[in-house]
Amino acid sequence: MIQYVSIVLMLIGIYGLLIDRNIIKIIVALNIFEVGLNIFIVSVGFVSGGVAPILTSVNSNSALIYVDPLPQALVLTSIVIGLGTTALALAIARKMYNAYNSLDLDEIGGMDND
Amino acid sequence: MTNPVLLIVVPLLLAFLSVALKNNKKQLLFIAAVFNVVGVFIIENGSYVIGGFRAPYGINLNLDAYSHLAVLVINILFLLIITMSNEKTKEFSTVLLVALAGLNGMLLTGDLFNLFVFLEIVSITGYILSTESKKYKYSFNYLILGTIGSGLYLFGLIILYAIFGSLNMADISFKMLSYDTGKLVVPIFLMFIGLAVEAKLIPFNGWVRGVYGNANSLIGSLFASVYAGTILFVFGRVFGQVLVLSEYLVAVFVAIGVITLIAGEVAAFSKNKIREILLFSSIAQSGLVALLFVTGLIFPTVLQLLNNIITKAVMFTIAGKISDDADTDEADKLKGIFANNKIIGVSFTVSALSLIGLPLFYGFYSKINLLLGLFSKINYFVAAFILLATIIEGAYFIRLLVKLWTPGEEGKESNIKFVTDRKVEFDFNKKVIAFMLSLIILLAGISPSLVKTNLFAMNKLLNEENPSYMFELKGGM
Amino acid sequence: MKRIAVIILLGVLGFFIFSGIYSNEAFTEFGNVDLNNRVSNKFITKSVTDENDIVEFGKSSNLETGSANYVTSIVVNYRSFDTLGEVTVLFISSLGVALLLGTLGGKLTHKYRANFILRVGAKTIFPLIALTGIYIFIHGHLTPGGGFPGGSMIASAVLLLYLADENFRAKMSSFKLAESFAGSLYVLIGIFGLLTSGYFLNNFMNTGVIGDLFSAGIIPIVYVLVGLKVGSELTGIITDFLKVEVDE
Amino acid sequence: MDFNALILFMVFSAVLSYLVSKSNIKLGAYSTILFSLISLIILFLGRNNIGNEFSLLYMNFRVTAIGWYFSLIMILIYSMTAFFNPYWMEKILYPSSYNFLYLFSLAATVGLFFAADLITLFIFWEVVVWSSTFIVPLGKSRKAAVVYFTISSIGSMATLFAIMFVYSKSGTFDINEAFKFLASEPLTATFVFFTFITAGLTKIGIFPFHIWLPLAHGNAPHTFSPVLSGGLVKMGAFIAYLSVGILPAYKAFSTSMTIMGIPFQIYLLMVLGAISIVVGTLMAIKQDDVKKLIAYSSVANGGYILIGILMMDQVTFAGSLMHIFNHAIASAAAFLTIAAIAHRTKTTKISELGGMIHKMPVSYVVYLISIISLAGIPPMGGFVSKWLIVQGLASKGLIFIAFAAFFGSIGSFLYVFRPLAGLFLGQLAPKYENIKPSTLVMKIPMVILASMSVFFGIFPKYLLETIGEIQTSIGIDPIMINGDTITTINGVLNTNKVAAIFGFGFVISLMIFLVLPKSRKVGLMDTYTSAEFIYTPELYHYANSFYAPFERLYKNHPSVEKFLGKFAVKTEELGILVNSLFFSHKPSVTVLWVMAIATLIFLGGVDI
Repeated sequence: MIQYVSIVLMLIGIYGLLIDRNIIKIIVALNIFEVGLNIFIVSVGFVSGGVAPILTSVNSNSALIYVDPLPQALVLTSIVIGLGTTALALAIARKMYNAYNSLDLDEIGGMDND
Repeated sequence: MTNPVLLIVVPLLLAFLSVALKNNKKQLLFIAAVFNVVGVFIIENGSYVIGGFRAPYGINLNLDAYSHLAVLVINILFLLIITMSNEKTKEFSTVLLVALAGLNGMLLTGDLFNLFVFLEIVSITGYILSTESKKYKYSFNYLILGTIGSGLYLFGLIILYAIFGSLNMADISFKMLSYDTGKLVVPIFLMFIGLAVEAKLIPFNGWVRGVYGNANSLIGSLFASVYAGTILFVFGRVFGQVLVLSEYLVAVFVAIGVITLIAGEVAAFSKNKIREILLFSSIAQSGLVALLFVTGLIFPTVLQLLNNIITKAVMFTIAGKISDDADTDEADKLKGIFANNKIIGVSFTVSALSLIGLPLFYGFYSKINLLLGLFSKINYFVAAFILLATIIEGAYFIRLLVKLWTPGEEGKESNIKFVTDRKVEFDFNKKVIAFMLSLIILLAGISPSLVKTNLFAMNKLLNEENPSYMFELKGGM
Repeated sequence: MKRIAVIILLGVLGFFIFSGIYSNEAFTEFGNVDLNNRVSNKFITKSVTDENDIVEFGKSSNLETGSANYVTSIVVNYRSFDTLGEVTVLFISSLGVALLLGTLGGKLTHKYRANFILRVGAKTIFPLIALTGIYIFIHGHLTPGGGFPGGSMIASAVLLLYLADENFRAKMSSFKLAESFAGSLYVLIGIFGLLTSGYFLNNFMNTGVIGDLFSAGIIPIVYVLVGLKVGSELTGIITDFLKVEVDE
Repeated sequence: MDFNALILFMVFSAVLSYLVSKSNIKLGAYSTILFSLISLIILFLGRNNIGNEFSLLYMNFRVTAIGWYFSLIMILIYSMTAFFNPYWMEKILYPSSYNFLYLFSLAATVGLFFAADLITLFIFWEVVVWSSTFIVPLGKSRKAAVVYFTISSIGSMATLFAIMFVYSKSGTFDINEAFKFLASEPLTATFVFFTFITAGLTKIGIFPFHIWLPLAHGNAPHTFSPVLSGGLVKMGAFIAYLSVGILPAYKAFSTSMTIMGIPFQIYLLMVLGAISIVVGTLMAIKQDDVKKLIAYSSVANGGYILIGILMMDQVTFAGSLMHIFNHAIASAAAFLTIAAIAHRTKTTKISELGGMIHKMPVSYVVYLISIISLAGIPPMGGFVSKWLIVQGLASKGLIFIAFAAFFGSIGSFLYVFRPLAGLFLGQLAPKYENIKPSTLVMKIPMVILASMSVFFGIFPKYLLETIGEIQTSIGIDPIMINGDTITTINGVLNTNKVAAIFGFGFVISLMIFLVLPKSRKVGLMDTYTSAEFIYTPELYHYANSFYAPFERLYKNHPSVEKFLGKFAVKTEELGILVNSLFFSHKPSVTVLWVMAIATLIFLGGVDI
């Protein structure tokens, strides 16, 4: 179920990208997309009945059923990359606001009038 | 030194150091570039694992003939471009160092997820470099599209992981051979979108015009040459060698390539600004290279790719410099600009003619090779489209060259008095390197066997008919 | 109208993605994953280089990776190159933010004087948060977490101090040095591994018994560096955002 | 001297000439004369090389009789035109590059004619195209260069496709071997025939590819127009020869439908040739600019040449080969006289000139001879070759084609007369009262070329014997010539007698001219209407709107130029459309495309 939801989340993010003209909203939509993607990644590694992939004094044996740790490692990378791009996007958004005095892409204007 | 990982980590180390050593950033960049150029001649082919864990489990770097050639060319071009536009590198030295590391990483890595990481590194450096023009709306567009693209790439990759349980290129490639690839349309196409956004394939490339069209001499040539070259080499790796494509997807990708080729050339034909002409020509060339890779032609495609990136390095540097100095890059306002800059003009001309694929220039050699390849695969229609594109390409490049060389009104003889008032001063570095590159293009065109035996000693491997990409899964130095 | 058209398009697309993914019987359904079909199988038994049948907490020792946390073993050992790339992504984006916003004036958006409670509270909480952060990245191989969460915590602690203490703001440039230092050391550790054992980022230290604090070879060292680096980079990003435009 | 040395010499002479020009422009220009003359002599004396094969780099060459013949014409035209180069050095923007490209394109043409494999052929073909493309914009039109290059590359790309196609089927690039398999595959042969010959059609300027000729020939630097018209156009004839002579066209098409005994594929091209004759003639009549006029006459003559070559028989083919030579020297000479006039007057428009006979009598005579030869009027060489072509056509009963040929001959009287009357005869405009005659160096090539036209008109056997040898070498019956009597199936031509008759007529008219009282010369300004002084006497010069009534007959003719112009505009609009469809500053546009395309692809590729 959560896997379906994650794909739907991604589509919602894309919907936001298609509809919104406000730069900040576009960045938010992008983040929704990324969250959906990250949930999908994690969900791919889920094993029903599996335990968290850490050896502890309780789950002390590798013969137990663990969930796939690899997607979790990947999602960590993916999150950090998402953070980096979001930070950069926000910085560019601020510069855009300074330069064009607007956050609306329609108001900022098209290709040929710069 | 034989481990190619140093090509990635040494620039990275210097990048980290450059934050502390603020005053010597430029020198560090230069050192890294020179180090890498020397390095590519020392490294030895093979599969290198990171951290000592064998290949499908750990990450490995794969240095075979293909990636060796790629890093060779990309590193040399990188060095040449930063030397040509030496005066502009200071502000972005650290970014460029990271970019150098990322580009090498993309070319060398043997792991699809690691490729995603390096793709992101390179894209982010691209976003930052694109802000140089202060046209932030285009940078923003680039960033959003790039992020969505790589997000979709990751989406597709994870689906592949769920199916094959591996992220390693060779492993996936091996497993795909015994798999009905017709069922993989969704993941592979999602991955394709991710690379297509960066590889400038129509209609995934809305960012290109704004970013390339406003780039200065350094950034324009880096984008059009080094970045584009890398992404296309990677495209060839992933879609030409690693992933086994179903016939349906091959047809789709070829169609997208053909559309990109023709639409790019037609759009370039309708343009007057030099950089816009060049950028649309770049788009068209990307489409050409992508479709050739997908049809399984490796060797001729690499030749054509080299033709594109070497010539674009020269032309974008010149166009960017003209635009920086003359405040415009509209060909109509720059009539006869080469009359006062003959060496630069000759370099630009040679590059343009090579790109069209005229004989005596290197481009002819690559064009003949790719046509031979296509005809041997009975791909007559694609060949016909390529020739059609060549006609359009020839028309607008000759139109541009004629404008830039011979000023004059229609009906009056071309005369020095019609030359534009705008002045462009080319510095020594640009003149020497641009001229040197055009000499190489000329030499390679007059005697391709020279190139073939020296640079392409590896052509045997490239030439082999190996639709899937396999190598020995081994570790160690 | 446009919205409806977009919704319909995305609905169709979603339908195809769903059917494309789930009609493929090789795509294992949610929860039915068999790790034996995946490379992760070897990560669980830690037998990529040496064959192990079973790994036991507190007993097995001198394994190829000594981390009790499998995710950490992947992040710092098996796929350590990704982590280096990840750090680089953060590095480059903080650099990009600095390039974009760093030229702005160095003042806070809102001029205010931090009130008493903030100042005292910050000074009290700062060591606690910082300590927790440090704890998290030092124990990254044993417990959930690691360099990235730990680093973020340190960044939040520093941010608190930044908001509370005006004198502290002047000293922010030292974070750049920390960032540079940590990053360079990370790479140098990798190169050291290359020189000593032939593999970049090789775990050149002995691993102990799984579950001990000093059991994971280079993992804690790397995580400390990653934590420092992430902390200083996030701090840098936030401080850059707090700057205001100066009219020129 | 071996011909590989010749080609190397020609390439290096181009570089050398560039270097010389860098130090001294004039010297560089003279060096082009010297080098091209040396090449001419080497080639002429090296006839014993025919049959030799040699290689340079990756290119292979084979000296054939017909290649030698074409090369000789080419170098002759280049070397004669080179005499004009010194006078244009100051006027041309890049003199050293001009000299380099001039000799370099010459070297490339020779390489083309000696090519032994198709790749070599194509390489030199393209080299000629791009090297000449860069000379054209130095003249009056930038657009001309673009049109020239574009039309040429339409042809060369089609030919490249054919070359690659043939290679993929036969596995060889060797000209003699590659096409052999086509003899038994008529359908493939039809395809290859049409694609391969396209380059030739574009170069000769066959309808509908003729539009570049008036643009490029008419606007190129005056010293390059003769080369374009007299020389480079003939490369197209060479390709046409390859497509019927080497490509076994008649053998391959032996089973296909025939029209008047000619396979329809070949007949179709002949019709195009016939249309070129008609269009070229009609358009030439309209032209006010002499250079454009001669360019259109080249279109018409190209039609004759193409038709003759396509016949590949005893008479017509010989006539065509001879016409290649005659047209080359005559049109080169005509362009040279125009260059000589333009050198002094700075214009080539008939309506702006007049009475040049008083100032430049030598140019007048040369022009007269050449244009008569172009029009195919006895006793010049052009008459003999056109006679042969028409004879050949008539003997095969190709009525429509022969009619076009006749039409061309009659129409040519009209366009020949226009510049003759308007430019050389009539009143001299006052502003040209003080111009000097052309220089001695300029007169040399003009006189040589004109006397060749006369000589080969009276003694065609020296030419036809060579042509006969070529015919033998490629396996068709040689033209029958005995003394100066040419024998064809339904006619005999003794050129000496023709020349004698015309000489007799000339003497009589000269006597009448001398005996009759002299007409009084009226100055151009010596005119008035109703006591009102005329300020623009040029408009009253009879050369103004010379054929106005005649032109009205086909004023609103459809034109390929307009069509292609529209095509270019459409392409541009398509480009703008591409631009606005795909390229925006808004991410949503591209994201929408991505999603739409993805949906489309999944629709076709996902099993539901």
